[in-house]
Amino acid sequence: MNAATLFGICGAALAGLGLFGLITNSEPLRKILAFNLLGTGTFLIFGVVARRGAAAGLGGDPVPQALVITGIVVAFSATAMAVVLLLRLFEESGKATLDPNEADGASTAEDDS
Amino acid sequence: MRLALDIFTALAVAGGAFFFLAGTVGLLRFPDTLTRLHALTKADNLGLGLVTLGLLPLVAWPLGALKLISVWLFVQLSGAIATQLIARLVRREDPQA
Amino acid sequence: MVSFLLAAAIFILAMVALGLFRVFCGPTDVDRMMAVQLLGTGGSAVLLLLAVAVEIPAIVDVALMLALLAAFAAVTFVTSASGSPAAAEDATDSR
Amino acid sequence: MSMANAFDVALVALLLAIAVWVVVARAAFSAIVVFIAYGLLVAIAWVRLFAVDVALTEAAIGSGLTGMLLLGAAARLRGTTASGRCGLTLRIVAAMFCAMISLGLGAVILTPPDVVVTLAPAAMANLPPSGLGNPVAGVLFVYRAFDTLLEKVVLLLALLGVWSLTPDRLWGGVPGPQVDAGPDGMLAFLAQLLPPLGIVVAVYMTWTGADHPGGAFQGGTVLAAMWIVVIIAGLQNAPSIDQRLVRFLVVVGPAIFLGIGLAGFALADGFLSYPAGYAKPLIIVVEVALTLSIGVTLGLVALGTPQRMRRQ
Repeated sequence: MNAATLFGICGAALAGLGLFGLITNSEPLRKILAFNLLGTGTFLIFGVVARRGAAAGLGGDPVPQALVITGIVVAFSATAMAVVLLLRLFEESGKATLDPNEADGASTAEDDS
Repeated sequence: MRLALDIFTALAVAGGAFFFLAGTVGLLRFPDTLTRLHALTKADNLGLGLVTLGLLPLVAWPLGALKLISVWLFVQLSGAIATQLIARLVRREDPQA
Repeated sequence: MVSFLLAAAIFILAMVALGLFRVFCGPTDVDRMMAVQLLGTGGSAVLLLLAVAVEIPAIVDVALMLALLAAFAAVTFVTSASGSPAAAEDATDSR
Repeated sequence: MSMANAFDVALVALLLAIAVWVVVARAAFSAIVVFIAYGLLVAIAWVRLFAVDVALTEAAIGSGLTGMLLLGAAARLRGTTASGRCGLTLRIVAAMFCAMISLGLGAVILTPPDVVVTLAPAAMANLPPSGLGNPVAGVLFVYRAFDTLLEKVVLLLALLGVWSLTPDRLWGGVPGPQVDAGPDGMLAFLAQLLPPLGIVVAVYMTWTGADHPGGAFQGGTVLAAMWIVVIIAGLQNAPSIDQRLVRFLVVVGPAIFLGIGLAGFALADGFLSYPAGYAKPLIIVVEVALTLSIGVTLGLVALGTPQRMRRQ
């Protein structure tokens, strides 16, 4: 098994783990964290695409690599947005929960997915 | 000459790896946070220094070597101060520590 | 030489991994924060060894970044854990 | 099994173990601390995939800034959130669903396409006219410059989004923590020592990005990190968000990029193309302006909404 395949499988497992955390953790901050895990897993899979496209004397295809860089920045923007929404929710309601029984905070952290 | 330098690299890198081992043993065996912090930062910084020293003959002179050394100095600097900050936090949370 | 350097990198990575598990089990968040310090030094060593082994000098820059951001993470940790920067300085006099 | 392979196996095992830790850790705060360590390890994984540019970005943004953002949020939310989990049935169903997703992705990875699709030759063919030596920078500023421009707009939108959540009474106020530390002490010492070095690293990253891995993102992120260190150490207040200088700095990079892109209609082949012979200087101008803008924007995004009004 070569390095690219290995990291690809790692990325697939990370994406699954992140998704699991996103679904099962009820705490919004943990959801954001899991969303970032999901993101790195996906990026790693994309990195494998880049590595397999190695040609023209390069270690990897630069186009997917550039897209992953863009993706990391966008994931950061989404994370920042979600965190600020969560903090505002906390300031307004005194609670940081997405449970509609506890507070009416419809779908705050889901905005990032 | 080549052989001598290779032996130097091997010895220095092996020495560096040994200090990483020492740091980890300290981390695993020491009883409380402050002593673990002590083991971690001192041994590992020395390990990194030896690894850097060992790699010097293998990189481009002089800029590559300069960058290698600056990485080590950087870790020294930031590591020393960051560890101080962390240790003070421990002291503040638990004055008995 | 290349396999020797890679073997050293694996060894250091294993040491970092062992340390990480001790640190993550640690009773307080401070213990966990040591993991970042551990990766700052250990990760830099691994990256330097890799840079020479696979002959991509630019990897040294990643080590530089790691060293810089380990300190950054420690600073944000200390200030957010203690509430305010002034509080972080309180312990200075107690020696 | 070769040494390189053994290294990869060890790294992947470590990554997966830490990721499990992040998901199952009991307290949010420790999960975030572990996540920062995880991000640094992912950077090493990117190095193994021969994507040094991505490794730099991941180390800087993915681990550094994201970690700082989440740590700050966790500290403010501490004790307010019960770390509840959903019921066992839902967890089992979710685990099966996620395992299926992982298996599906893994199957795709394990069955490589018969024809390897790659844009590397096309990207390399575009490289010489630009005068750049780093193929990733070439893709970002020449081949797919439109994506890069839009990504800057996304960053600006994120900043607008963050600011738009400011309560009315604090509009135009100062973001970031209240500064009440003295000019001496360990933290202030670090905040005086680190930024000069960090700025040198940032300039180096931006400059070297033309020919080697690095570039405006990485440089800008280091700038943002150094700025934040100075602010949280209490050496300097964050600027209030209604200052003209702040708004100018945030916009200047994308504006210059867009301006040069539009000038391409008149002077070159079209939108975002550079006149022959002037590509490299123009790209450097864009990169420098973008580094500044990215630094300020990332810093402001990470600092969040205004917390208080400026002292009169």
